[in-house]
Amino acid sequence: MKLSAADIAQRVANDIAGGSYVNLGIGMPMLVGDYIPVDREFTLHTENGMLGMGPAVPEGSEDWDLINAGKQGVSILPGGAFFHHADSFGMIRGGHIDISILGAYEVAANGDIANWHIPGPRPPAVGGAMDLVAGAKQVWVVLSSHVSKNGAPKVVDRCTLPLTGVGCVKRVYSDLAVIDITPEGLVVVAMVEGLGRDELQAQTGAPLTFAADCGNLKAA
Amino acid sequence: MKLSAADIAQRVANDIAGGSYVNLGIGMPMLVGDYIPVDREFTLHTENGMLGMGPAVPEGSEDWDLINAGKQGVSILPGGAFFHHADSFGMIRGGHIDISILGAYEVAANGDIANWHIPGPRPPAVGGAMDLVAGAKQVWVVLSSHVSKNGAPKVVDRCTLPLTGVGCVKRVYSDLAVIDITPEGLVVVAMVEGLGRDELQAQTGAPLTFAADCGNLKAA
Amino acid sequence: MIDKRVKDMAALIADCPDLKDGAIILLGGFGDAGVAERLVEAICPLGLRNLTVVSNGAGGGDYGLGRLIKEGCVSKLVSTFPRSSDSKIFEDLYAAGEIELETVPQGTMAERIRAGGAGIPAFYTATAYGTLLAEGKETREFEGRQYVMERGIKADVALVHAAAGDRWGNLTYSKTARNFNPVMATAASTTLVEVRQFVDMIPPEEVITPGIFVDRMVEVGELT
Amino acid sequence: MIDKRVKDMAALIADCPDLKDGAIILLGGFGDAGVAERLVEAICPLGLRNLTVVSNGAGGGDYGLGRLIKEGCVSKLVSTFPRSSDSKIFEDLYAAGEIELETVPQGTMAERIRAGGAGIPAFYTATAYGTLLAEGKETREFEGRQYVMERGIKADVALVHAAAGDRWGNLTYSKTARNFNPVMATAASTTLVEVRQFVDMIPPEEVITPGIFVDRMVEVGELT
Repeated sequence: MKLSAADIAQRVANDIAGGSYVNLGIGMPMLVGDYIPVDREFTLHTENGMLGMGPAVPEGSEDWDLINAGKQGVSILPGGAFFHHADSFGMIRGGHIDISILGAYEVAANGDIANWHIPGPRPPAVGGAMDLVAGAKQVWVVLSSHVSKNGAPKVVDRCTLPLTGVGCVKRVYSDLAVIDITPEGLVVVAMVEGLGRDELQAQTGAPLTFAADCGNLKAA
Repeated sequence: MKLSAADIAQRVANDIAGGSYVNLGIGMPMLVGDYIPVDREFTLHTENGMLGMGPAVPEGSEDWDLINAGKQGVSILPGGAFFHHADSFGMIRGGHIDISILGAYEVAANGDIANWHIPGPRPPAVGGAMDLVAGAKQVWVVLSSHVSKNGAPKVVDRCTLPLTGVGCVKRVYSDLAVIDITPEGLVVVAMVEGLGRDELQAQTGAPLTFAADCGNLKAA
Repeated sequence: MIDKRVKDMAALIADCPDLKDGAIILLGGFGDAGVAERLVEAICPLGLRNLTVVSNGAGGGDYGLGRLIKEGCVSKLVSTFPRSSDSKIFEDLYAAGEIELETVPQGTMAERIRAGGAGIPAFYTATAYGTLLAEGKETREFEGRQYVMERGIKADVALVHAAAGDRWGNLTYSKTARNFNPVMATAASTTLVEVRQFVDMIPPEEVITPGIFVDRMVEVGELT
Repeated sequence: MIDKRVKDMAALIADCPDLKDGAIILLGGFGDAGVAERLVEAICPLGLRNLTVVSNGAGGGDYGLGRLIKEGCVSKLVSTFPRSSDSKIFEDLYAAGEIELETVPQGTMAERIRAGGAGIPAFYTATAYGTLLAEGKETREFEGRQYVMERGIKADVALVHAAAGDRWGNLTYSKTARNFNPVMATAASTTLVEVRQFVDMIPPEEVITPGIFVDRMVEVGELT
């Protein structure tokens, strides 16, 4: 039993307090925007210069002046605002974004994250990832799968890939669990129903402890 | 024979190239704005957040949202713009203001200027003077009188009062002369008709040389 | 629903732990333009102590900042031009050594606040190099020119005056009443705003201060 | 009379000594939004060499920046994300070691340009501390946190894309096509602008880039 990407996105969206300012990274984090609970209003920030980002628009009806950081055509909601790049990253660096939600190759028990670069022949490209992890009040990581394709843990003791930031991740959402990164190490706050604690530990590269009120995650 | 404040302001205004961006300090420099030649358009900047500053408005018809750095009610000309203080001083510090025109207590042959503070019991108040002298492309000083009330030169070898900036003044306009401050020292480029070179030197605290084409200044 | 509008001053300053003794307060405005004086008046009765106020001027008369100083709430003023025809209250306390003053060049003050809001702990500027106001500060040469290191300013509370605000907290300003306000709005834990008029929605291209920087705001009407 | 409008691209780039071999060029835009591609196309035939281009991306296809790179004009790219589905020209040159790349975090790049335009030679940021992109850079602790010193970027030429411009050079932008453009406009000796539409006058409260930052501009019409 594992969570789908949609399940994870829904859980993440549910954990965001109303009124929050949230930046969604390119890829799976974007999906969170589709699951905003109807009883809550929170504001999506896109680092290319907009607050109040609305849903992606259907193919063919894009306004290419109105895109998100992933260069998709999107919309703007009432109450939104446009601003330039220095102001946009002033918001990020200055700690005004409540939550930055990103994907990652690796997240470590000390809060380090590696999500920008796998050494190789292609030119290194970082975008806004390093600014977001260093600047947002909270950094949450979403992992579509708890382990890599070859079974290696993505939640590790120490990252082996080039870092995006040090000691900055507060929480990890995967298809198996929700894990807080605390000064005392990894604390599981929820895990999928039916999974054994030892099974989760076996797929995780650093020691886990379990919150007293550790909850169940159910696939939809 | 000495120039009036109006004469000085007119001469200064005449020396400003069309298209320039100019900041006028509080007090006598403001007068320059009244003598913009009709064949030229240049843009006045006021550091409290406006380009395209127009004339002061008559007493009683001020809009107190629309003031200059001296807190007088002014107007805005077509083509003007409003912006906040950090952007305004970014323009200054970043070298985008062509000419900053200020008054001074003392100007030295090395380009130092003292215009902000006379030690005493009142609290020191600097405003934007230090930013303007450090940031503008050119700093011009206007002196309503070449010497102080007790006859002491205001153009000196070294300033004795607390400095506003070091090595930044390019040109001095007084009621007696126009003097360039060059790496080789003070060069008189114009002086009032009928004044002897030795008389001007006697009222100046540092050695003068005279430009080959040193011109005449006539009181209106 | 996001709604940063509150009905009155009492609601604006209620439950605001950043309004505390020893707080650093940013107060917008330049001359009489864009000063959140009605907010300052609302704060005076709290009787706070040891406030540091960052403001272009020292206030005038015994209204607004003048009153806050007079009532002994302020132990330090960070200011570019702390005197005016009407700043006797501050000047007397200063002369008596009863209030601390940090005089800062105007552009350096604006940039220090902007830096505080943008997560920049320090930067270099040529302003004030070689002057009294750079004494004791680190200097450094870049490309043959000397610069002074200045620190960002982060505050507990910003008091902002705006022309219009919508429920999301987006703001616009009026003419040169903009001045320090948008910069200060970015640099405080809590940003409180007096707006002349609540509006339904500020068009997104015209927003000067995005709502992300605003905590609460109260409508004060057009000034007379 | 101040009038920064010129009639065509030839007039825009004529008599521009900053367009020279070895120049540092700022190119606005993010993705396909707000890229002054028509200006880049006009510059390609000049056959400049050893340009350093500062741009969020590396261009796509063989139009605009892609073409400038393909024609051998660019020796160094300063970029946050120098690859896309369509950036083969740059990537091949990079793999062959024929073009230098400085990868910069996006916010650090924006702030470095803003600093260059605002007379700030250097500042500190927590971004990239402890990563590859901070290697060799000075670090420093402020209040218990580690920061990296970054330098301002000043350029010879900025190439800006705007929505509307008036004769004084005031500009507005369209939605997220604003991006780097207003920041870059401040940081070059010469700022050249392609605007979609000349207008009589932009209202002073709505100006995003004041004309002080603009040297010349050409009308390119609405994009299709």
